[in-house]
Amino acid sequence: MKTRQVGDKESLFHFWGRYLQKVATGLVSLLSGMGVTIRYFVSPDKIITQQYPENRENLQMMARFRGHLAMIHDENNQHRCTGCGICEKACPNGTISVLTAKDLAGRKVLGRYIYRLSQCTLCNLCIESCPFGAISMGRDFELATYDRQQLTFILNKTQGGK
Amino acid sequence: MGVGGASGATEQVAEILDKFPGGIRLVDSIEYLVAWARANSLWPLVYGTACCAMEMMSAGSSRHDWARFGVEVARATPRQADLIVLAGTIVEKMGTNLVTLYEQMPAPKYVIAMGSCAISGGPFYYDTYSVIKGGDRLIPVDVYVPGCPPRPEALLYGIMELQEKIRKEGRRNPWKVGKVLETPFVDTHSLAKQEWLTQEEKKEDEQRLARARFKAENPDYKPAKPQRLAKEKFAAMPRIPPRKSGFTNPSLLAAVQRAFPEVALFRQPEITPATVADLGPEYILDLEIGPEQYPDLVRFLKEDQELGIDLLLQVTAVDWQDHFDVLVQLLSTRLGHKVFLRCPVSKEQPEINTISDIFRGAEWHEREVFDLFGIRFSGHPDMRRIFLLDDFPGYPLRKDFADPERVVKRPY
Amino acid sequence: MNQLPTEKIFPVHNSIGDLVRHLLPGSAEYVNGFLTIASLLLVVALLPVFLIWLERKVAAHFQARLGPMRVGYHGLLQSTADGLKLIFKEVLVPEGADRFVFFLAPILPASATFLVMTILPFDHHLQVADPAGGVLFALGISGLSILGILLAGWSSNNKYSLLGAMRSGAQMVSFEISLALIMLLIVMVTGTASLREIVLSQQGTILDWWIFKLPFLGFIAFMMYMISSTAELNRAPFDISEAESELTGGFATEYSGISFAMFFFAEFVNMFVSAGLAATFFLGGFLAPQFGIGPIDAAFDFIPGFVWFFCKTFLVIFLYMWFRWTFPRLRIDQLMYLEWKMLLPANLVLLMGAGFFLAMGWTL
Amino acid sequence: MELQPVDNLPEGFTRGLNSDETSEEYFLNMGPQHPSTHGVLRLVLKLDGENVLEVVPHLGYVHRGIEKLAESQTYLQNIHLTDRLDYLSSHFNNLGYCLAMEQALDIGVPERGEYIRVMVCELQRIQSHLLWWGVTGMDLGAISTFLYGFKEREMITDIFEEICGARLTMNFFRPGGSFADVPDTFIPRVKKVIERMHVALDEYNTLLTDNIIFRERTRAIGILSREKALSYGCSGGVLRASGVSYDVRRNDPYSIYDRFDFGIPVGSVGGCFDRYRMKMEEMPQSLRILEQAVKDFPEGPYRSKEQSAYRLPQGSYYSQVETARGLLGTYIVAEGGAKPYRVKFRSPSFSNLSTLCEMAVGHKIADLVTILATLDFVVPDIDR
Repeated sequence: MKTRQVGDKESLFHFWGRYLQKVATGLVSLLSGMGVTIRYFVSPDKIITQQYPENRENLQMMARFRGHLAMIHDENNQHRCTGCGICEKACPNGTISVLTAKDLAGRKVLGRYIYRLSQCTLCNLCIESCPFGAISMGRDFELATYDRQQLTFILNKTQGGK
Repeated sequence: MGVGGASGATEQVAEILDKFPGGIRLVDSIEYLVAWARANSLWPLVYGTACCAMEMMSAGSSRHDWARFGVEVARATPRQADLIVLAGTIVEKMGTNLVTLYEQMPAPKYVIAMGSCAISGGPFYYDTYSVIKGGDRLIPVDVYVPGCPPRPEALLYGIMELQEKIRKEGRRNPWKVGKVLETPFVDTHSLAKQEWLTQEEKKEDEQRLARARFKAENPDYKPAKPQRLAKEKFAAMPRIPPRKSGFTNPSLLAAVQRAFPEVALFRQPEITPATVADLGPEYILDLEIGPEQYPDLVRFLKEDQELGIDLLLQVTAVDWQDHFDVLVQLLSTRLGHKVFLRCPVSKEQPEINTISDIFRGAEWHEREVFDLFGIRFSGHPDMRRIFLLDDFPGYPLRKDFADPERVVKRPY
Repeated sequence: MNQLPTEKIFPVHNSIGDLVRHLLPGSAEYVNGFLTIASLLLVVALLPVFLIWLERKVAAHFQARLGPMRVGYHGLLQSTADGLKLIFKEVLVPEGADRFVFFLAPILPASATFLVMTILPFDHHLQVADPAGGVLFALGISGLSILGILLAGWSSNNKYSLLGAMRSGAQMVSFEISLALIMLLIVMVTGTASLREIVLSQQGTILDWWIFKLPFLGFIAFMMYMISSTAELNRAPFDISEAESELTGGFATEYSGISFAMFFFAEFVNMFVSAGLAATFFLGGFLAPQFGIGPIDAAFDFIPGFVWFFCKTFLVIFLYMWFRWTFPRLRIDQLMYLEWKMLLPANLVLLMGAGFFLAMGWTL
Repeated sequence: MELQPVDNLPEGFTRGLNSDETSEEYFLNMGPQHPSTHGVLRLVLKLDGENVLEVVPHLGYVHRGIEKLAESQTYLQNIHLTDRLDYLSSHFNNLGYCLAMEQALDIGVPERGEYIRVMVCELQRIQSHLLWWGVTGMDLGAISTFLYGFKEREMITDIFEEICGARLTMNFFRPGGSFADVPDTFIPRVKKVIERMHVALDEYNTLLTDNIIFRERTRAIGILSREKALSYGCSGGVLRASGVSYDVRRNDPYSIYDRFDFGIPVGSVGGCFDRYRMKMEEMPQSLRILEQAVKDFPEGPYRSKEQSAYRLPQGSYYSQVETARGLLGTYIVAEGGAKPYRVKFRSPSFSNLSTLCEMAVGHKIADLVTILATLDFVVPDIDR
């Protein structure tokens, strides 16, 4: 569309020609736009909504999804954490408190592993830094609560060592 | 039911109606209906400060579609919204606005704290001077959705939790404005450690007896050695320095020295094109100049056609404890080379003249340096703080900045 | 006993009419009047609830999602939940607002649309009133909703709502002109201003509908009617009065609870009314589409008239929704340019064309 | 027209109010919570009716002090902070920071690691452009474009969730590569995204780009001349729209971008439509890069030797990355300890937004919204 300099005399015929041409192209662009949306309207197979509460059974999180921190326990509730505290140092937000105790043999063992999900940013640095592979990312996401205190978990079920 | 403030009235209504034969059942059915209506038509306010807002938007998008829950008509005005999702970090300057927004919303209003920032300050828990550690220190929060950012499904689960809470409302527990958290902001991490240590001390003496007995029974007990995770070993790779375009450092230095003989190189005692050459192609020329010649050098770098430096990257500062360094970083879009320029400023009288008349973009950068370092730029058209409130005590990015009331030091 | 106009509406009314006439011989006139108004009020109450649900479902399917699903089957109870919640919301009046005008404003659009509903010809005899100047009545009353929006904007003491009201005032007044000219064209061609006669003038095959009758003027008139009525409704590409992204809430920024619900419902009833007028003028109101092929025509004739009226109206409503969920918004000066420099001259040319046909005496 | 200086002008305004019979000026606060300010940016406008006379942006409503926080965390812990800078291009921020660390510690990246970096970054660019396109359409009134944009964006978010477990704040790159290898479903998913994106881009162009209402709304609005763009330090789509062909991927190549051939769209007038066109033409170029990368995706290690503690030697290091919004510079001053002495992020949106006062004067409020949409800024990236 040639850009018109202000003031140059344009014959009425040119003006109407440009005017109708603009109306025509405008209408064609509007109709083709409507064509796109009607295609979505008439083809319900293009709907991509995953109905969350209804599809709860077969809703599978990805393998590496980072929902919250969890401590790996084998069948008789033993975990591999030795209370070394490397993950506590690696965490940028002070989310993890590794509280150690002495077991009968006088060895430093894990007493309580406090994990504050309210502060955790799920950055995965603790898991990468753990030399014993004791912690991993749990994959459930339904963790909403009514009060803040319920977001502080104690991850280890039993005290380490004997 | 009834407006939060007028809960007294609902009790009177309840007594009157209870005497009628069908009264209780009538009131209960109305309560159930209204609670059902409120639960199923939560209109969220268009409010989102940071990353969680993106997940809130994708919760509203086609794949997760919170319109299925009746949470669709996201209203921009607080008057027509009855749910505010705190999606993102709440900063002190935004706090007052958030409270006014909450007060502008009509009575039965609900708040979802989404993401670690809104629950407890999350990644900005330690060492930040401007973040409010948790939304419930400002407005009462109904549901906390943890995550950083939480998945859209997690937000939908939070909304369903909120709907459960609303359905239980009625005469017995009418909607009331919730409580705001008043407990002073304290470092929970070191608090938990002290608590545990005191608890350990108490158990220490009888623990020692048990340990002595155990050592007596099996003296040669060898604790099992924890086996370490076998981590994948990778070979160290030599780094291929990327190809640099534009003038090489020696030629740049020569060009600058011709016009400004007493220009110096930062932390390089003697400056000859030869020594600069062996600093390698990746080294970006880091000039140092006195405050009086500083604007002229910047003007020279910009006007000199042959050098072709035309883009101002940024103006920033570094606090070296005894003095400041104001840095200007320039770039040539035509040729691709970069030049850094720094000018020392004394701590007692932090004053330097502005270059916003040469590069218009420097205006905001200099306001930011003034805001965070306290270095004034004489001749600046609008010398005001850019990020913080005007009455903020002190300049945060200085090394000696301490504000115990706002900042919690990182314990480790 | 001559048939009371309202008694022709439904046979069932006749039995009610006989019962009433038997019990209170003198008062048949008023009871039947009350019955029609009550049934029309019922329609006006149910319509927005259904239309809001329809809009949200149609919008959802346009955007490849599902829309309300969990509140009743496929979200059918969603708009009742919205309405009930809005009723029980705390009503806030901003400080410094003019209380009386603040609460008067939502009433005007609702009552304006209800008044125009009374003259819509749903069926041969299903029409509350059929004034001779039906078209003029519709035009005049629709001016009332402009007043409502202006009052709302001015009285809520908020710069955003004032801006929204000024914009919508300019927009609706100027598009009123092109709406009037198109209606003038229809009145000129049909020779009568009563809606019922306009519909009856389109009897015969589908080609006798005004959209197809005039060689191609009818289709252009229909398109221009759609453009100007969309602007009249503050919808779709012309929703600059409550532009979500510029003026947050537009003229209704300060309204919460029941007063906002009235604006919200009036907007949807208004949409039904202007779609009904479009069906009456261009698509042959309650007349069944006749194609000239025996068995189909007979089958279509069997379906009662008001079903056809509702089908055509919902077709036009679907068009409105289609516009809304496809086009970006126009700016205020582009809107004025569209009306004064494009629609107005086109209307006048159209009128000249129709006049030319009439003057030449071609059979219309 | 003489101006009566009003004494209590809101801060930042220079010219006084002028209320005579021709014009009736007033101040309007487009507050921190507004649908079209993409987050919490507050604009105070001086209006005469609908025309904008002066715009004063107020920043800092999401200033979290990331640079102060970065000084008290170790280098590795800062990587996850960079995600929260410009959360729509978190891979770019991580990459910028890791490049600076690699320059300091002289860490190399294996072939496969470089390919993963390029592919993941280009996917992030498309993902960010899709959200930008949707929000631009919504700001201009076409609400369905927002939902269409997100439809394709979810496909890319799934890829990111599969490789690193997070949808938005990835924290995927480490100095020397990434913290985990991409699963073998990565390449098929990328292929699916490529062919779906070609179809989707045609739909988007018919829906918005060719739409005459959109063309009228963005034609000759917010013109930014070449000199002004350079003087304000703009970068990315805003700079290229004004005719300066500068793209870090080609003018100052990092990683292995010099192996791929892709075009850099350059505008002419520098108006809103040019900025829009820049981003719309960048997406097919990113798809071209992805196609070439998928063709010869190598096997082998995905990262180089992981050091136990990253202690950068004394000195200052600077790296540049072309994010979806422009040039992100990461400047680290190290004093040899485990924690950086000073970290400065040169954010593209900060300089791009500073041109708003120049461009918006004389337009209507609706045009201001269009300018804000095509400037494509992210507020936490401005406030840091």
